[in-house]
Amino acid sequence: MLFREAYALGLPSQGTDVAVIWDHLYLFLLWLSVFFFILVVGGMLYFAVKYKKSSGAKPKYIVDNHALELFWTIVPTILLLVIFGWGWSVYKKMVHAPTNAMEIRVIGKQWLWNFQYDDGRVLTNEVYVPQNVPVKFVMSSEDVIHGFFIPNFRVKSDVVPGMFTTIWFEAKQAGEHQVFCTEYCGASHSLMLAKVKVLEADKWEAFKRGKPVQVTGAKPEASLTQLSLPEQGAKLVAAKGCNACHNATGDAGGIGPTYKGLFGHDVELADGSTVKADENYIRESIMTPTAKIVKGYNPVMPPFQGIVNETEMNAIIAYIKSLQ
Amino acid sequence: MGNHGQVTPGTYHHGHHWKNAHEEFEGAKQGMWVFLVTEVLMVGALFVGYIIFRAMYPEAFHEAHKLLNPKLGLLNTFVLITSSWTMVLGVSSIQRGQVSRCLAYLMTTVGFGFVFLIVKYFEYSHKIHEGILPGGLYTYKELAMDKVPLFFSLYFMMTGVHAFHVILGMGLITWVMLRVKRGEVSKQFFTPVELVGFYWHFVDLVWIFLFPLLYLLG
Amino acid sequence: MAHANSTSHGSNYLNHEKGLWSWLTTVDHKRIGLMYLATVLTYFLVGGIFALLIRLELFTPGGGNLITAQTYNRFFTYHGAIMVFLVIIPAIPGSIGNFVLPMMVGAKDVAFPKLNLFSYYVYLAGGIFATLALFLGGADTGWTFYTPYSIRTSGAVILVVFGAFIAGFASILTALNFIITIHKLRAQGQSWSRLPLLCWSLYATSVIQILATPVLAITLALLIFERVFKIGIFDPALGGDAVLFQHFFWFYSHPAVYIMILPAMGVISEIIPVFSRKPIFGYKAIALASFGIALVAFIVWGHHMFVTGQSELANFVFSLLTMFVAVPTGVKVFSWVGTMYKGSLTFNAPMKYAMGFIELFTIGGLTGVFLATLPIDVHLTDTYFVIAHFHYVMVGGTIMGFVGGMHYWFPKVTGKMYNESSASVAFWLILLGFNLTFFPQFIAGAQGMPRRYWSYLPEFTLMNQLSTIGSWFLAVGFAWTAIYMIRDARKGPKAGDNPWGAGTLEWQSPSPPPHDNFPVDPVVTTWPYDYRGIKI
Amino acid sequence: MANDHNHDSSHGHHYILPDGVAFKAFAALLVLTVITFALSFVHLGSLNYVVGMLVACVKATIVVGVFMNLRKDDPSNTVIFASGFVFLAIFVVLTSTDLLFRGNVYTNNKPIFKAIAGPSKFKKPWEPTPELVAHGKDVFSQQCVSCHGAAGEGNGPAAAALNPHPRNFTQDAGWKNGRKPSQIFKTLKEGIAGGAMASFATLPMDDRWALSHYVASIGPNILKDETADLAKIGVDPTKDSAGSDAAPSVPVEWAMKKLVQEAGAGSGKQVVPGASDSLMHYGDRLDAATFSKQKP
Repeated sequence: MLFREAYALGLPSQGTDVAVIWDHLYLFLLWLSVFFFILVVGGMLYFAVKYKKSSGAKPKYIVDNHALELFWTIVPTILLLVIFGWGWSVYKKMVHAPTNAMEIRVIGKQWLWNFQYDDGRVLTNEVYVPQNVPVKFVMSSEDVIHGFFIPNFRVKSDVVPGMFTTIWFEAKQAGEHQVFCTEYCGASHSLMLAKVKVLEADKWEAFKRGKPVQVTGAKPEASLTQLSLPEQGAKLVAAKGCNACHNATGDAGGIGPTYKGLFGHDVELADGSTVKADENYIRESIMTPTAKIVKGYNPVMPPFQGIVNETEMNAIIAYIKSLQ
Repeated sequence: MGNHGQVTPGTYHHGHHWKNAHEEFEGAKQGMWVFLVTEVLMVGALFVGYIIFRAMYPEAFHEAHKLLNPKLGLLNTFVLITSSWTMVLGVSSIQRGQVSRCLAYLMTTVGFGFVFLIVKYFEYSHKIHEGILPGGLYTYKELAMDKVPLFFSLYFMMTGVHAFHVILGMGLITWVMLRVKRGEVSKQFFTPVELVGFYWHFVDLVWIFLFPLLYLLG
Repeated sequence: MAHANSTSHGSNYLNHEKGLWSWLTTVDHKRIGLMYLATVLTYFLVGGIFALLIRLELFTPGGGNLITAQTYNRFFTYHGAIMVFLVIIPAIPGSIGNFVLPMMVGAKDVAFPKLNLFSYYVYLAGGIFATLALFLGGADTGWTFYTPYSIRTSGAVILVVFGAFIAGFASILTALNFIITIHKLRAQGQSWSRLPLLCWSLYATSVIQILATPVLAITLALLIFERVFKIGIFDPALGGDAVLFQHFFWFYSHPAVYIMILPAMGVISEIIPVFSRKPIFGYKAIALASFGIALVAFIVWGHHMFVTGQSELANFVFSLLTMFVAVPTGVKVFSWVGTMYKGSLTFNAPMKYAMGFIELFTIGGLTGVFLATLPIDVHLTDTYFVIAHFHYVMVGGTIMGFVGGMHYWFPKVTGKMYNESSASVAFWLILLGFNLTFFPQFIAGAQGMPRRYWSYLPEFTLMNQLSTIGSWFLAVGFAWTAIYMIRDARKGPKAGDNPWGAGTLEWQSPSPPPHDNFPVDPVVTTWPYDYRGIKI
Repeated sequence: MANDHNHDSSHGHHYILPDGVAFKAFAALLVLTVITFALSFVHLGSLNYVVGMLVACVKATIVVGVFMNLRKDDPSNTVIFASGFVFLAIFVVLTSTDLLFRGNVYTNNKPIFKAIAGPSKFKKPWEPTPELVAHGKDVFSQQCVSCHGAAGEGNGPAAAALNPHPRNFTQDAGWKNGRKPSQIFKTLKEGIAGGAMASFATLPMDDRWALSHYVASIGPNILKDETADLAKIGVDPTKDSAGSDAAPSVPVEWAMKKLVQEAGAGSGKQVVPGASDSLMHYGDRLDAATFSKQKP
C-alpha cells in the first residue's frame, strides 16, 4: 500500500477528489458514532456507579415513558435519512463516469490482472494512466468473480464473469497506487495485486509512444535494457503474475512446477513420457500450456499468447536457465 | 405415560402436556400449516428464479417452452386435481368412521399419483432421448439459441422437486393407510389422515401454478 | 404422586432416568437442551481452534509462515461454516431456548417432543457431514459458497454444503416447535402482555427461521446440482447469473444474522431487569421491536452486494431500507440502559456479560451504519472493517448473551451456583481480549486490507499482530469459563430455587426442575418484571 | 403425575366436508383448468400472462379454502399460510430491482453487448450485408487491431514480435485457409496451428461472421461463397440460422475424452491423477482453440 502520507485515523491517502468528499462523510459518521457510544456506554457506566445496590440505591418502579421512547425512535430515523441522503449524493459522483473518460479494458483471471488499452497494448498487473484525466475501467472476468479495489481512490467493484462492471477515477496524485483483489477467487487470491501508475502529462505522452517511463515517487527501477537478461526475466516473471503459481525456491508443492533446477533436466509428463526442458519446451509451455502437462499438476495455466512477446520470452528463458 | 398420544383402539389418550385432545389436534394442524409455509418458501424460491430469468430472456424462454407438450401437462393437471378430490373424500369418510371407504379413496389417490409419475416418466425420457437436458448437458441441435439450456435447467429442477414431493406424498398416504388399517387412526383420532391430506393438496397446489407457468405461458 | 416438598432434590430431570440410552432417546426438552448445549460447545471449540490458527498465520506479513495458501483458505472456510451453521444459529434457541421456553410458559414440554428430539439428531447429522468434509479434501470456498468459484473448485464442497443443508432443517423444526408451544401451551393467566421478553425474542426468531431457512435449503440444493449436473443456473459460463446466487444466498443469510442476535437480545432483556431489581423499561416497545427487526430483516439483504455489480436502483433501495434496521435495534439498547436508571444494581456474572453485550453490540451496531451508507460501503466492504463489524455483533452480541445466559440459568439447570470470582476473571479476559482482537481490524480495514488474505502487505503488520495477541486472551478467557463451569456444575454449592429473585415462571420450580417442570400447574397472576413482591 | 387424564374421546366439534361441496369444488377446478388451457391459444400478449396467473390463484384459493378447509378453520392458520406468499413477493420484487434494471455498460458511448453471446440477431449471417460489414469493422477494432493493425495491413503494435508475421488483408498472397468469408470464418473459429493466430471461438457467432465479411471486403477483390464452401463448414444456406457453435464450455465428459486423445495417452487413467475434479477446475480454461491444435 503506497500510503505516501497516511491520512488521519488510518485512512489511506487521498488519490482523487472523490476520496476527499468521501473522507468528509466518513469522519462525520465516525464522530457521530463516538458521540452515541459515549452517550450509551457512558450512560450505562454512570448508572452502574450511581445506582449500585451496595451504596443503598432503592429501585424505583418505572415501567415506561412514551414521550422518551417516541423521541429515541424518531430522532435516529431522521438522522439516518440525513446520512442516507448525503451518502447518495457522494455515491452518484463515485459511479457516474464523465462521458469523455478514457477507457481501459480490464480482464481479471485467476490470479492476475490484464489491462488492454484502446490501441491494443496489453499490460499485466500494472496500468499507466494520465494525471488529472478521468479514466474509466470496463472490467470483466474470464473465470470466477474477482474484486478490483484501489484504496487510495476509494473505488471498488467486483469483476464478474458473464457481465461488464465499471469504475472510474480522476487521479490527482502522480505515483503508484496499490490495487487489491477483494472477492475470494482461489489459492492465490492474496497475491493477485496490481499497481495503478499515474503519470504527469509529459511522461504520459512518452509512455504512449512506447518509451519506458520512470514513475514519480516509485523506487527507481532500472529500465529493462540496463538489466542483464536473467534479471529482466526475474522482473518479468514477477510482473506477469507467474509467481502466483510458480516459485524459484524449489518447493514442488505450489500450483505450478518450480523453475529451480528445471532447465536442461528431464521432466516427466502426465502421460508418462519424459521430455527435456529446453528453450522450445519452456516457450511452448508458456504459449500453450496445455500441450504438455507435468505429472502431478493440474492443467489450469492460462495461455500467455499475445501477453508475452519474443523479447520477454528470451529474458524469461534466460532467467530460468540461471536457476540451476 | 408417554409424552405423545398413546392410541388404544376405541379411545385416545392425549399427550400428557396438552390440556385435552382437541388442543393437541389443533396444535398439530397449526404445526402442519407452519410446515407448509416452509414448503411454500422452498418451492417459491424456484419460481422466483424462473420469473426473473423469464423476464430477462423472454424470447429464448418462449422458444424453449414450445418444446414442452401441453397436452401431457393438461392430463397431469386433471390427474392431480382428481387425486386431491379423492383425498378429501378419504378424509371425510374417516371422520365419519367409514374405514373401508377411506381406504378405497386413499388407494385411488395413490393410484393417481402413479399415473402422474408415469406421464412424467414419458415426458422426461422423451427429452433425455432428444438431448434436451439442463445447462451444460444440452445437445439438442434444432434449437441452439442461447439461454434455452437455462430454461430446461429450471424446468427439470422445478418439475423434479415437485415429482420428488409427489413420491413423498404417496409414501405418506401409504403409511397413513397402514395406520387406518391397524385401527390406530379412527373417528376419534383422524389428524394423521387430515395432515397427510394437507400435504397432498399442497403438492397439487404447486402443480396448479407450475402447469400454466411452464407449459402454457412460456 | 404429589411432591414431598419443592426443595428436596429427590427426583429431578437429571436423575429421573439413568443411563446413556435414556439420554439418547429422551423427549424431555430439558435434556434435549443440554444435548444441544454439549454439541454446540464442541463445535465452538473446533471453530475456535481454526480461528486461532488463522490469527497465528496472520501474525506476520507475507504468507507461508505457518500454513500454505490452500490450507489457510480451507481454515477460514471451516471457521466460517462451523461457527455460522453449527454454533451461533442453534446456540441460544437450541440450548437455552429448548430448556427455558417451555418452563417460562408454564408448560410440561414443547408442543411436539418427539419432533424436538428428531431436530437434535438432524442437527447432529448436519454437523457430522460437515466434519466428514474436513477429512475428505475439505472446501476452500468461504462460508458464503459464492459461485462460480464454488462450482469450479475441487474438494468436498458437496459434503459441506449438504451438511449445512441438513442443519437448516433442524433449525426449521425447532422454530416450528417454539411457535406452536407459544401459541397453544401458555399457562393459565399468561396473556401476551405477560409473556417474558425471551419468549418474544424466540418467537420472532422462529418466524424468521420458518420464512428464511427454506430458501437456504433450495439454494444449497441448487449448488449441489450445479456441481453434479452442471445445470448452469448460477454459472455464467453456462448462461446463468452468478449475482443471482448471491441474492438467493443473502435472502437467507441476512435474516440468519437476526436469528443469531434476537435470542441474545431476549436473554439480555431477562438479565438486566433482574439485576437492577427494576421492571424492564418499555416492555411493549421491546416486544414490538423484536417483531420490527424480524420484518425489516427480510427487505435489506442487498447491502451485502453493493459492489457485486448490482444495479444502481437496487443499491439505492437496499441502502435506504437498511437504514431502518438501526431504529428498532436502537430502541432496545436505549431501553436496556433506561432499565438501569434508578435501579438497585448488583454485578453478578450475568449482569457483567449483559453490560459487556451493550458495550460491544453498540460498537457493532454503529459500524453497521457505516456499512449501510452506500459510498462508505464501497470502500469498506470485503475488507477487515467488515470482519470486525460482524464479529462485534456476533461474538460481542450473541456469544456474550449466550455465556451470560449460561451463567444466569446455571443454578436452574444444575442446581448448583458457579463461583463469582472465577466468572469475573473470565469476563475481563474475554472483554479485553475481544476488544484487542477486533478493534485493530477496524483500522486495518479502513486502510484497505482485504479480507480472506493469506499474505498481506507490510503496512498492516502492527494491527494484525495486536489482533493475534488479543485472540490469545480471548481463547484463555473462554477456556477458563469452560473449566470453572464444569467444576462448579459438579462440586459447586447448592443454589436455591430462585437465587436471583427473578419473576419468570421457571424460577417458581425447584432447581434442578422435576421431569414435568412444575409440581403443580402454574397460574400466572402478575407481570414477570414486577420484583416488588419478591425477596431475594 | 398430579394432573388427571380426562379421556376426551371425541374431537369436540369438528367440521366434516359434505361430499356435495367437495364435488362442486372439484368440478370448478376442472372447468378452470380447461379455461386456462383454452386461453393459452388466444394470443393476448402480456395480458395472457396476467389472466393465466389469476385463474391459477382462483384454483389455489379453492383448493386451500375448501379441500384444506381453511374456510372453517382457525383464522390464524390462514394468516400463517398467507405470510409465506407475502415474503415470496418481497423476494421477487427486490431481486428484480437488481436483475431487471442493470442496463447496458457503455464504452465509447456505445452500449457493449453483454459479454455472453446473445441470440443471433442477423438472419442468414453468412450473406454479406452492409450492416454486417459495419458491425465487423466495429468488432475488428476491438479484437484484431493489436496484431493486424488498424487498416489490416498486418502492422499492429504487437505484430513486430510475431513470427510468422500477421496476415496483410489488403493483399492476395499468403492466405492459408483462403479469402472467402466461410474460409476466414473457419480460421477465426480454429485459429492457425503453429502460428500466433489464436482461435476466437468464444466470440459470438454473429461477430465472427461480421468479421469474416469485413476482412474479405478489405482485400483487392471480394470473393463470394458458393453452397459447397458453406457446406464445408456445416452451414445449410436454406435455414435462417446456423445454430450456435460457440459452446463457451463443453460437457465435462466430452472434454475429458478430448483431453485424453490430445495428450496421446491411450487410456483415461494416465491422465493427470485427480484429473476428474481438477478437470472441473480446468473446465473454464477449455475453449475451442485447445481442440483445434492437431498434434504436430
